[in-house]
Amino acid sequence: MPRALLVGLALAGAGAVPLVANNYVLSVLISLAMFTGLAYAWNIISGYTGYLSFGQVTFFGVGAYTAAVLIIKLHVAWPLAALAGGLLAALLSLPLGWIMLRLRGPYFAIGMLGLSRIAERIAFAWEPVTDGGRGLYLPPVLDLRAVYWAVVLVAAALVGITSLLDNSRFGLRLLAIREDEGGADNLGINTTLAKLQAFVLSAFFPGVLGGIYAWHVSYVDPVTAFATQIDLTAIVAVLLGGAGTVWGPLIGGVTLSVLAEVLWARFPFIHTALFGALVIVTVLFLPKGLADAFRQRGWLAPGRAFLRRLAARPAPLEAAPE
Amino acid sequence: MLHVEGLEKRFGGLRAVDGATFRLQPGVITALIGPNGSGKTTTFDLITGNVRPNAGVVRFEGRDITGLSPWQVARLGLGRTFQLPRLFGEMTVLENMTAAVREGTLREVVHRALKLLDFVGLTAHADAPASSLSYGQRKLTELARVLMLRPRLVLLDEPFAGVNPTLARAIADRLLALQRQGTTFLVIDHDMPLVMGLAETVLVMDMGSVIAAGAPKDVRDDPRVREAYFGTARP
Amino acid sequence: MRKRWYALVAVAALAALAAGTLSPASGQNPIVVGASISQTGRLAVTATYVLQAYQLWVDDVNAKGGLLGRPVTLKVYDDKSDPGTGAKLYEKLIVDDKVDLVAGPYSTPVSAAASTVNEKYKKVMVAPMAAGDALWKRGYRYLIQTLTPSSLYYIGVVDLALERGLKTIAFMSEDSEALRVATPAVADLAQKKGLKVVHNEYFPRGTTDFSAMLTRIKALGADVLVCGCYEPESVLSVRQSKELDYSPRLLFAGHGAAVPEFYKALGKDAEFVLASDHWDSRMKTPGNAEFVERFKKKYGREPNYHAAGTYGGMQAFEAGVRKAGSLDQDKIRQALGELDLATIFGRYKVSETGGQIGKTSIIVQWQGGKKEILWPGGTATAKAMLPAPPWAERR
Amino acid sequence: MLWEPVLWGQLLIHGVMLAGLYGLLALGLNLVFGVMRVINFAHGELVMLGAFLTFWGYTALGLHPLVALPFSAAVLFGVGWALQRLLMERVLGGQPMAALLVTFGLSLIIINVGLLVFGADIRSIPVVSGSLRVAGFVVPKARGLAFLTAVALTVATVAFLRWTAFGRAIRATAQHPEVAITCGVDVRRTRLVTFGLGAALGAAAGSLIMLILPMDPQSGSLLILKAFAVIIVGGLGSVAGSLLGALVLGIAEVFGSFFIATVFGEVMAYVLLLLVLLVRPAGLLGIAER
Repeated sequence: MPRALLVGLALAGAGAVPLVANNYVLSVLISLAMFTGLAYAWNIISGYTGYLSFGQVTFFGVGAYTAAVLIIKLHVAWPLAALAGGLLAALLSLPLGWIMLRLRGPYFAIGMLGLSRIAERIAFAWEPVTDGGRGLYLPPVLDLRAVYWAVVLVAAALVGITSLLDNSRFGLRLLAIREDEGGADNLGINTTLAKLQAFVLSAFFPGVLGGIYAWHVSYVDPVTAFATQIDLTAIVAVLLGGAGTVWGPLIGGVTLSVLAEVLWARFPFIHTALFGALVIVTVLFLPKGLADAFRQRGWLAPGRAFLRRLAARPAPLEAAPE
Repeated sequence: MLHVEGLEKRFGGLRAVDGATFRLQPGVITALIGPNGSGKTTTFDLITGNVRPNAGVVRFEGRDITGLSPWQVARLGLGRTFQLPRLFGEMTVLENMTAAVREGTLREVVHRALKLLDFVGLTAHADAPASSLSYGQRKLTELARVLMLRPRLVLLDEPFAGVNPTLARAIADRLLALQRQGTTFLVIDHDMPLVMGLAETVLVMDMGSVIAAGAPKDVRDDPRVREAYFGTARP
Repeated sequence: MRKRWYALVAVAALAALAAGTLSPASGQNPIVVGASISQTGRLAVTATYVLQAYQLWVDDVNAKGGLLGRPVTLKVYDDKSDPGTGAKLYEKLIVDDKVDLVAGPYSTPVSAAASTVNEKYKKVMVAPMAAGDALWKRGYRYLIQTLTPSSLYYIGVVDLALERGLKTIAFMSEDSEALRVATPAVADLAQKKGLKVVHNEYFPRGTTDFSAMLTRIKALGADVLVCGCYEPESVLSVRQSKELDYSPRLLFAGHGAAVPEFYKALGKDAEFVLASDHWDSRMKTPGNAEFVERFKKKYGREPNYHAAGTYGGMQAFEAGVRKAGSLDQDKIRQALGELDLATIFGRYKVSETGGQIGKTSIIVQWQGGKKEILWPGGTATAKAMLPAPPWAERR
Repeated sequence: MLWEPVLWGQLLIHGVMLAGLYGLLALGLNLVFGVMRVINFAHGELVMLGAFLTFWGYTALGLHPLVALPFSAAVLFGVGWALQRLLMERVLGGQPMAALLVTFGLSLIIINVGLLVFGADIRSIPVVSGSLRVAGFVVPKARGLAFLTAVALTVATVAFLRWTAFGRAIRATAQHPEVAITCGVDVRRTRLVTFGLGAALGAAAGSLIMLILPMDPQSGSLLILKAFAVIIVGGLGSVAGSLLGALVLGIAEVFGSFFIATVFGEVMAYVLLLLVLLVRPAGLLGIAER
């Protein structure tokens, strides 16, 4: 009960922000929520399933372009257009995932990076639809509140889905694949299917967020829609916070933006290097992320509690198995 | 139960498995023995779909399962363990047990997992990460985990290797208990006395094919087996 | 300890309150001009010219006694060459910093994103470096263009080619907003006047190897090569043409060929190459020579068109504010719409939408290490040296 | 007009000349992978560093790039050695992804350092220009020079691996690390030298590339993908495969740019990379291993 109350309060609080905040604060929060959402989406395929992707931005870009084209050419309402962006990204992720997920480890990571670069080039070359390097212009956004609510809704949905995932047999299957794909296969887990499901989830949400992004900045071009920087931020947020955990992406995302505001804003010229250093330091000294460190200090409850809760109920034990 | 015929696998020029043929009877523990490199583990891999054969047929309960994926084979009721236990290290023992189970409500699954953990004496470790277990405990966990799938046939790759004698005895007792309930086992191992005491039938592999099959005593006295093991046929 | 901490906060809060309420009353409160400039990222190098021109303009205005009797100051943030960041910063400039006037960023994409924010708050933005006609087809009102409209970038080339009886023309252009407008405009005009377009291809920004494309254009035997490109590609297109022994009779290498770095990079190979330019220090526009002098003195380098265009844009902005006589944005917008002005950059005159219609490009050629103006005819400083000799016949 | 044999021959020459550079570019990456089973994501940045050192030698000290090249290769050898000693040794043998991520972080740092030290401008070393006519074909002098030097360095490296004791130690470590240890190979030292050598070869490749194509501090990421494509097309760990992969990539890029569009010439590397990964993951000449 208090748990539901807490969630309700958090949502109400987040939803009420636009009533007091000005547009600058809102636009900062929009990008925070956007990157947190992207981090959560990345966490499903890379954190839980262990398939490190350097190219999920492909789906962000697809979503951005889909939404932009729908809004400009068919005058679709933007929330619907963003949703359609997510759906197309998810649809596209089926064949792409089926192919790419045959690759493992670094091959998958690099294959995805290559895929995102190809996607960028297609956006350049497919001029009748994308207007090439000229980019697409959308009508201006006069009210940031709706954008804010949309992004926060998506981010909250991702937290919710991750929480469900963390406490589900599906989540366990993904973790099993991460830990030992061959072993999981031999236990009857259809790894191809499970990976593909995770991949589609990790494509749908970036697609939606890409659509909202297009509307928010009211301009889409190949370089910004498929920027590696977008993936980079999500990756660093997840690694820092803790991959394969419910709260890791949020902790990482918030930490990262706090760092960005208080520290890096003063050193804009070494921004990228600080990012790189953060990756190395995290891998070397904090391989399980901040979430794990928080857990060890008792600030955060351990994840995947559902089995433990069930196991804790007294049950009559019989001597022999069924 | 299981019917293997003319199974063949080449790696480059090497014939790892070369026309292996055998049958398993239901409800029986069969041992698969043979010198190192005779193709025992590869035979397991061919049966469970981890490796595709170049020729030959595998039938499980009358059904042709040649070329199926490992997960399809597993879902038909044919489970296996590995020489080096392959647990999901970052997951707890209980999570390892439940991850692959599809039937039943979660509560039933957890209940069954706890019973099986009790059966192998690991109840106290249910919430421990698998990576924290000792080698023997991992072997037991892997055995319990494959039993969660309610397999009718289990292929065990060296379940006693690297396990202390007391624990080995305990594992053997569990296997016998399960056999009494109708589970069929095919066991690779080198611990001769233990295997001979456990198995009703013994298959001997050498150079990729099955060279002898029968009751333990008969097989032990077979000159071909002696030659395979010791290089010469002793009188 | 704890109490003292509270006291400190209270004092600070009071001070802030006092500063907030008192300072507007004091007449010397400056007019703040806000802008974001790409100080880092891929656009940073060129963007420094824009920033320096802004600073020079502020100095000059203050030396003249300020604007509307108040001194002018500049508030600048770094948009990291990223449109999203740019939009955020304009939001901050207008909402948080409450700047009085808004000046544009460098580059079209950032201007596009920023203009959306300004439109929302009805803040006039003079965007000196925004090109691309699409920006003024969105029904916006508060965005003012001062740069040459991209459809008029290269059209002079067609006349120059026809004068020498050349027959075929090939295009290779960077895939960008401005050049996607500029290139078809020339291609259409060329076709209409009887030049045959044999190749027309766009390449993404960052492309460095044009050898396959140039081999193709060479095989197609184009007399005229128009490279719609900026600094690195302008040099590369010429260098690689030479490497492949492709000698177009007229080689035009875009705006990028008009900068001094172009000649420095290519040396003698730059001879005979044509370029388009928004501006030239020898142009006889009012105050141009003085501007060049002051810029050189302050920054120790020659101003380029980015600097001159920015400065000229701010001259127009300044004239608009003076004409309006207040900081009321709608009055300023109206004044800017009515002005027809000669700035150091050239003529300033905008259409209904705020898009530039007064400014044209000039076409120059490198002759003996110097740029000579060829087109339009009235401002020419030398005769065109065309057709260019083949590479093999040059020393 | 576009289907004449002379033209095709011309394009083939362009492709082969690019291939020579790509082969050298990939050699260092492949060597490191062979010995350490780590894909060095920062290889492209090491290439860029080497190129800019040569550029610096050319502009600040007036050295001919071919004279500056050995120095920048030597410096990069030291850089590679140090990175292996200070960073890579900590992650080798652990989680395979940890090594990839560490090199990824490293690449970001080097890019940033490059931007700070060298600026964001695109630079090139145009010491040679113009072209030669060989049997009716045009051979750009700079490309020819870069190609010949790259081939010479590649041949020298292959000879080093084949015929010197240390080269044999490297190959032994690549093939069977355990066996190499029992045969008295100092595996740790071999790895240090290999990482250094990989970086030095990258520096040489970068310097030569800068003779014909300009670079900026962010060019490394494009180069690494080309190098990946080369070694994956040819087969990881196979030197002969690398050369074949380079040939395939060079020719595919030139023909793709010519007949389709330059936009796609540039992505040919990724297209080939994906195709080969999917159809024949071991590469054209590689040993099956994933």
